[in-house]
Amino acid sequence: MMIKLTGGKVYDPANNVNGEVRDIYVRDGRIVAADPDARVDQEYDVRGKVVMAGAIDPHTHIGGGKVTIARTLLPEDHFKDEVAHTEITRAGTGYATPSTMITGYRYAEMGYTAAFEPAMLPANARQAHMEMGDTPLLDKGAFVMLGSDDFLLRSMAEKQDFEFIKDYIAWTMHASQAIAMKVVNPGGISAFKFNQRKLDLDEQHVHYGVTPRDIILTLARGLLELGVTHPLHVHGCNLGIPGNVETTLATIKATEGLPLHLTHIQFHSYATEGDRKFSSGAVQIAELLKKYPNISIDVGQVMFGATCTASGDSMRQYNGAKNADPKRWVVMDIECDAGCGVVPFRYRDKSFVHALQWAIGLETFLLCDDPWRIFLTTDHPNGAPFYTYPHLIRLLMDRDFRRETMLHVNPDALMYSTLPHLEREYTMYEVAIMTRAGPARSLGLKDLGHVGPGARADITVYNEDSNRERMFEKPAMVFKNGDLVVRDGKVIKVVNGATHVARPEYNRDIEKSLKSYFDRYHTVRMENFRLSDDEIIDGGRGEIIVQPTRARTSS
Amino acid sequence: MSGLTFRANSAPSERLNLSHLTPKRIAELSQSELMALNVGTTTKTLKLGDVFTVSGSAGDSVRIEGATNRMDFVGSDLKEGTVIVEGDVGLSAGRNLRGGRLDIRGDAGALLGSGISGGEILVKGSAGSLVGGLSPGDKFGMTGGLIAIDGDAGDRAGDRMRRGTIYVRGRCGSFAGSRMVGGTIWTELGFGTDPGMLLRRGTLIGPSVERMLPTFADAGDHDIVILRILSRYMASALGSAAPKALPGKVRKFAGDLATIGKGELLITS
Amino acid sequence: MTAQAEGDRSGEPTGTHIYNNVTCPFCGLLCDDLQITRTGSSLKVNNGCPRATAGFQRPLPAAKPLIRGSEASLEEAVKAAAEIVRGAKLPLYGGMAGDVGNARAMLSIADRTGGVVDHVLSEGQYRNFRVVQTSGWIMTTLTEARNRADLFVIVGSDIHKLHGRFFDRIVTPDETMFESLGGKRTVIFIGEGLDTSAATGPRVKEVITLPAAKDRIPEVLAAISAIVRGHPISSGGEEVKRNSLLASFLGSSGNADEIAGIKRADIEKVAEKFKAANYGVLVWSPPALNMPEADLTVHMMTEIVRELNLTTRFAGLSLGGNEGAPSAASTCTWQTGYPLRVSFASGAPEYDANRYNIARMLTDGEGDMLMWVASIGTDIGLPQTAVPTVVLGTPGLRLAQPPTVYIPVGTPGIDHSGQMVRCDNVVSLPMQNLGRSQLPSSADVLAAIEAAL
Amino acid sequence: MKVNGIEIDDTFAEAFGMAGTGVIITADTMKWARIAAVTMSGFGTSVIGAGAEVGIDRELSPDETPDGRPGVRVLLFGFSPESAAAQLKTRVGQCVLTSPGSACYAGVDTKKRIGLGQGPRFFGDGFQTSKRLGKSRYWRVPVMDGEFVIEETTGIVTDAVGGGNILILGNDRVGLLETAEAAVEAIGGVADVITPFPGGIVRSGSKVGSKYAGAIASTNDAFCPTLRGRVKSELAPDTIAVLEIVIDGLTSDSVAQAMKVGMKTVLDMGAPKGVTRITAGNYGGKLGQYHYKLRELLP
Repeated sequence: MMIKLTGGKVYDPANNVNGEVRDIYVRDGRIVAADPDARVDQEYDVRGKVVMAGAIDPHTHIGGGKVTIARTLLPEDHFKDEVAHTEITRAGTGYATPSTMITGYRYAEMGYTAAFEPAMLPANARQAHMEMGDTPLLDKGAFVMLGSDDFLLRSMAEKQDFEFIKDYIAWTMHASQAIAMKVVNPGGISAFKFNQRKLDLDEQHVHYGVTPRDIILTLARGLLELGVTHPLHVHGCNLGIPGNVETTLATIKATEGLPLHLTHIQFHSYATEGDRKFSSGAVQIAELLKKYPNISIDVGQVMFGATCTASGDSMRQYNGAKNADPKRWVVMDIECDAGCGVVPFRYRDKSFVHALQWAIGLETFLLCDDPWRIFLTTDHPNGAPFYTYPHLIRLLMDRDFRRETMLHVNPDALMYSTLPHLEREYTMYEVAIMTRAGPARSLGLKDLGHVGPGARADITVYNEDSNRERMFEKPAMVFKNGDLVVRDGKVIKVVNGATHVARPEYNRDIEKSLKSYFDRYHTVRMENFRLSDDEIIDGGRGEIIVQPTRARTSS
Repeated sequence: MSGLTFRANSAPSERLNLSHLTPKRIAELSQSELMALNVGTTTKTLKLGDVFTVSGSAGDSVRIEGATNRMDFVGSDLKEGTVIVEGDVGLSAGRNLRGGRLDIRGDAGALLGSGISGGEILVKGSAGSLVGGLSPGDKFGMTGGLIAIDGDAGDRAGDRMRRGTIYVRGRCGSFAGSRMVGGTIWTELGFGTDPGMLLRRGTLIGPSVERMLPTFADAGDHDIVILRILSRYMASALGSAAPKALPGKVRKFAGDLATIGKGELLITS
Repeated sequence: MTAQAEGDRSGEPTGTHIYNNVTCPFCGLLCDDLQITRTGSSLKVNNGCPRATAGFQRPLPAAKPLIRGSEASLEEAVKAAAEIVRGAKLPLYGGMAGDVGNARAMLSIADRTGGVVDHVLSEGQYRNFRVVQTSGWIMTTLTEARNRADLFVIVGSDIHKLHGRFFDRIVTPDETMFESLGGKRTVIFIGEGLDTSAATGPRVKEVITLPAAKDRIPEVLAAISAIVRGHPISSGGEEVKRNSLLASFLGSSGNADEIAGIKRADIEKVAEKFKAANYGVLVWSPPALNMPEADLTVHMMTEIVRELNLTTRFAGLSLGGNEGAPSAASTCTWQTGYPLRVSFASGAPEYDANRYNIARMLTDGEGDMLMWVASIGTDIGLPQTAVPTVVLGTPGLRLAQPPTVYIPVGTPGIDHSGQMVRCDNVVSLPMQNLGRSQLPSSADVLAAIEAAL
Repeated sequence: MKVNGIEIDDTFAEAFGMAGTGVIITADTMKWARIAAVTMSGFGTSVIGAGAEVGIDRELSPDETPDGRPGVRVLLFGFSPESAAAQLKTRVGQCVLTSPGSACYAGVDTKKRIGLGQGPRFFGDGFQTSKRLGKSRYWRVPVMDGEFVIEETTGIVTDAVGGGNILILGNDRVGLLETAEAAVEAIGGVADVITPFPGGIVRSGSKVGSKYAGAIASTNDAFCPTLRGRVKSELAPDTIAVLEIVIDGLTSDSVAQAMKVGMKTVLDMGAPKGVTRITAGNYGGKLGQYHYKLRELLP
C-alpha cells in the first residue's frame, strides 16, 4: 500500500527541510524515498498545506497513579467536559486530567502522535503502563523515577561500587519498561519521610547523608555511561520557592559537562527582587545555558485557568497544599520508592505570582536561542492542560498577540520580567524543532520526529493559517503509522501506538542484591516488581519498540 | 403568577432528570422543543411529553403535579421564579438553586438543596439525608439561601455546609452538620446522635441531642445576640410559617474540638 | 475458549507443578510470595493465610454454562447473554469482582450498551472516596509502613481476620530498613473485639487496646484529635436536654472520666503516643467500618493525620480492597474520570454516587438487566432482583437465585493471567496463570458477548 | 424681610458634598445604646479638625432594630468614602466594641458599601465567627460580657451634604441659646440629618484662612460682636451674640427640611427671646455645590 502526500510545504528540521514543497511517500506504515515509478494507491493533495512529522510531547503526565488520584480527587474537573462515545471512539471525560482514551484522541486531534509520561514510579510502573495501554493513537514511553528510592540512597551511603549503581539504574529501566530516567527533588521525597521539610542542592539527607548534588551526578553519570540517549531528566530541588533560580544555576554548574535535561524549568527560575520578593530569573538561566551546551530544558509553561498539579515531589507538594483550590489534596509516601502529591490549582491572570509564572515561561522560550535544547511543554497538567499548546504556540509565533495578551495580566508582574521587551517570534521551523525533531533526538527515537525515508509515517498536515492557534489546534490530517487517523481535527480511525523503551546493558548479578533487598524489606517480590513485555503487549493492545543505547562505558 | 403546569400521566418507570423544568429554561424553548427534551436516564429517549401533559402558559412559575420520588433534580439551577411540586421528589431537588423558590408539597429524597447558594426551598413533608449537603465535586454543601422542612430531615443535614440556613420543624437525624464550615441548622424537635462531627464553624440549634460528642465543650448559658437576628430573619423569610423566636438564653457547646472547634451547638427550650 | 471446569480434565498434564511468587487475589493485600503446588486441578498453598488457603484450595466444582437452568454450550450462553443485553434499556454491570482485564471489558461493553458500572464492594470504597472528594488525605503504602512506622493504630477493623498476613508482613516482619526508626513498634487497637493476637513478637514494643464499641469509635478518635491539637475535651456521649442540663453537669456523674466507655487517661496516653511517633500509621479496612456514615470516621482519621504532619510524619493506610475492588475503581477512574457508579446511558459517562449505586438501583427496581461478574470469591452472589441476569461466576459461586444465564469463568491469578491493583492503589501485581482449568477469563467472555451484540 | 419681627437675610447657606454613612447601635437598654452612640459621636464636630462629623440621628424602638433591642442611629460624614470608613472603623472599635452589651449594624442601606465589622472583627484573635443571614453578614466577636455582633459592611452615600446652616443673631445671649436649643431639638425630628456641634450649636463660626501660617480657618471676625468697630462687621449695633446651627444630611432634601424646621422654631419663639435676625454662612457661592436660600425655606 503506497500513499502519497502531494505538494505539501514540509518542515522537517531533522533532515534540514525548511518549508520546501515536497511529496511524501508512505509504504506499509513507513516513509519511503520518492519513487516516481511506484504505483500510488492513495494520494492526498496537500498543496498549500504545512506538513510536519507527528508532534511529540516529551513531558506530559498521562499515566500512573498520581493522575488517577487527581481524577478521583476532582470529579468536577470532568463534569464540564463529558465526552460521548461514537461508532469508533470510547466515551470518557476531558479537562485537566482527562481520561486515558480522551487523552489519546485529543492529542491526536492536535497533531501529536507520541507522548511521554515523565514520572513513573518503579512501584507504580505496571499501572502507568496499563493506563498508557488504554491511551490510543499515541506512541508512548515513560521516564522512571529514581533518586529518593531507598535502594539507591542506601547504595550511595554505603559507597557501593559505581558499576553496581549503574547496574541498578539499568535494571530499573528494564524492570519498569522505561525509556529514560527522571529524578524528582533528588533525595527530597525520601527526606520528607524522615520529617525533613527542605533539601537544598548541597544539604545532607538527614538519614543517608547524601546530597541532591551527589544524587544528580550519580544518576547523570550512570545514564551517560550506560549509553542511554536521554540524559537524566531533572526536576530539581526547591520547586516553586522564590530564589530557587540560584539552586537551578548551581545545578547547571554542577554538571561539569555531563548532559542533563532540566524539566519544567519555569518552576525553578524564580528570583527575589522587588517588594514581593518574587521576580523572574529567566535571563540568568538563559545566559548560563548558552555556556552549557550539554543542558536541555523544557519549560512547563503556566496558562491561566483551573488545573491540577500532580507530582512525585511530595515534599514540595505538601508545602504547596495550603494554596490548593479547591482545598482538597493528596500526599503519599510510596513503597520506599518515591512519593506523590496531587494539589488542584487555579492560575489567575490577575494574580501577581501567577502572571509572573506565565511571563517567566514565555521569557524562557524567547530567550533561549537554541530550539534543539528547549521543548514545548506545560508539564501537563501542572502548568496547564495540554490542550493549551496551540495557544502557547501562537504566543510564541505572534508578537502582537503576545502583547495583546499581556494587557490582560497583572501589570505589576510584568515589571519583574523582561517579557514586555522581547521581540522574538518563533518560526515554523523552530516550532517544528521544538515539538518534533528536538524531542525525538533528545529521547533517542530514531524513527520518530521526522519525515525522511525510514521514519514511521506519523505525519501531521496543517492548514496554513496566520492565526497559529487555529492552525495548530485542528490539523487537516494526522497519519499514525501511515493510517489516516484524524481528519479536520476529528478522530476518524483508532489504532494503538507503540511503547518505546531503552534497555541499557547490565550485569544480572545485580538481581542477587535486589532479590535480597526485596525479600528483606519489600512487600512485592522482585520477580513481580518487574514488568514483562507480555503485560504491555497484552493480547495485541500494544507493541514494544526498543530504542538503541550506546555501548556501556566506564569512567 | 402565571406559568405552565406539568401533570404526570403515570408514575415513571425509570428515574427522571427534571432539571430542565425551570421558568427560565422553559422561556428559552418553544413548547415543542420543550416537550421533546429527554428527561429519561436510560439509553432510550424518554421525552418530557411522554411523561407529562402540559397546560397553562409560560410565566414565572412552573407547577409539577403527580410528582414521585423518581423525579430527580427538580428545580435545579433555579435562579428566579417559582417551582411548585405536588407530590414527592427524588434525589438532589433544588440542586444548585441560586434564587427563586422551590415549593415541594410532599417528601424530598437525599441531597435536597445540595449546592444551593440562594433562594428558598420549602418542603411540606420530610427530607432524606444530606439536606443542603455536599455532592461529589462540590467544594462545599449549601452556600446560601434557606431550606425549610416541615417534617423531619434525614441524617447528615448540612454536610460540609458553608452558609445559609436549614430549618427543620421536626427532628434532624444523626450527624447533622457533619464537616460543616458555616451556616445554621435549626431543629424544633432535636438532633439525633453525634451532631456536629468535624464541625469547623457554624451553628446547630435545637432542644436536645440524642448523644453528644466529647469534643463539644460546655460553654454555659448565654443570651446570644445573633439568635435574635436569626429569629428576625426567619420571620421575614417565612412569614407566618416562621418559627417562634428563640428563647433569651441557650446552652452553648463549642466544637468540634476534634478540628478547629469554632462551631457551636446551642440547646434551646 | 472453552468454558468447563472439571476435576479430571483430560489432556491436562497430571504431573505436579510448583509455582513461586504467586500473587493471591483473595484480599486487597495481594501478597505475592505464595508458593502453590498444583496437581491436576487441585492446588496446595504453602504459605498463605487462611483466606488464601481456602481460596486456592477450594475444590473447583464442575460447572457448565446454563441458560435458564439448562446446560448449554459457551457459544449458546454467550448468544443468550448478548440477547439479554441487546434488549436492555438500562443494563447494569455489577459485581465487577475481577482483575483489570475484567474491568476493562466491563467498561467496554457498558460504554457500548449504555449501561451502569459499579462494584459489589463500592460501599466500602466510597467510605474513602467521599473523603478524598471532600478534603483529600495523606496516605502511605504497605512497604513504607513496614519499614518506617513506629506506631500502628488499627481502627475499628479486625485486620488479622480480614487480612491474615498484614501483621506478619507489615507490622512484625523479621527485618525493617530503618531499625532505629521503625524498629520497635507500638500497636494500638481502637475498637472492641479486635483480634490482637498477631501483634506480638520481638518487634512489638507495646500493645494498647481502647475497646470502644464500633459506633463509639468516632468519639474516641475525636477525643484524640482534640488532644493532639491541645484542645480541652469533655466526656460527651450523653443525651443532652436543656432542662436536664444543670442536673447532669452539676451532678458530675462518675463517667465524666470516660469517653465512649474508655478511661480518659487511657485516651490521653494514646494521644501522647500519636504525638511522640516519628512515623505513625492509622490503619483501617473500609468494609469493616460499618458504623453509620463511616466516611466520617475516615475523615476524622485524615484530620488527625493532617494535624500531626504539622510537626511529625503520620499517614493513613487503607486496607480492604477485596474482590478486585481497587482494580475496578482504578480502571474505571482512568477510563472515565470517575471511580465507579457511572452510567453510560446518555453516551457519555455520567457519575452519580447515589443514583448509580447498583445495589440501590436493584432495590428500587431500576435497570432492566443485570450482568454480574464474580470471578474471585464465592460469597458475593447475585443480589435479589426481578430483572434478567447474566452471571459470569467462578464455579461454586453462591447464588441466591438462579440466573437467567450463567457462564463459569476462571479466577485471575489461578486460571488465567492478568493484573490487579493492590489496596493502597499504588502497586499493581501480575497474576499468574496456574493452569488450574481451561475456564475462560471473564474479560474474554465479556468480549465475546460484546462481539455478539 | 421680617417675619414675627425677625429679619431674614436674603442670602443662602452654602453646603458641600460629603460622604455620609451610618450605623445602628443597639444594647440591652436604650441607656447603653445611647452611651455608645454619644461616645462614638464625641469629638465629631468638624471634619476639618475632628476627621469626621458625627451625631445621633435618632433613637430606634426595639422593633426597628435588627436584633429587637433598643437602638440609636448614628450618622457619620467625611470628606470621602475612604476617610469616612477610616473614621468609622476607629470610632466603632474604640467606642462601640468597648461599650457593654452593644451590637452594631448598618445604618445606611445603599448599594455602595464600606467596611464596618471588617476591622473590629480581628479583635477576636481568630475566635471570631461570622454568619450570613439574608443579604447581611454579621461578625461575632467574643468579648468579656458575651459577644459583640457587628455587621460586616454598612452603606455609604457619596452625595451627602455637609454644612447646611443657619445663623441666629440677637441681643440676649441666654435667650438666643434657648432658641437655638429648641431649634436643634426640632431638627432632631428630621430623618437622616445630624447637627454635629456640641448640643447641635456652634458659637465659633469660622472664616477661611488666618494670619497665622498653617491655620486653615480662624474666627469669623465679621460676626464677632466684641470686634464690632474694630473690623468690618456684619453685625447691627444691637447684636450682642450669634449662634450657628450646622446641619449634615444624607440627602440635600433632608438638609433643607432641617433648616426649614430650625428656622420655623426660631421664628415662632425667637422674638421675645431677643432674636433679631437670621442669616446663613456662605462663601459667595463659589465653593459649595449646595445653596439653600433662607427665604425659600420659610414656613
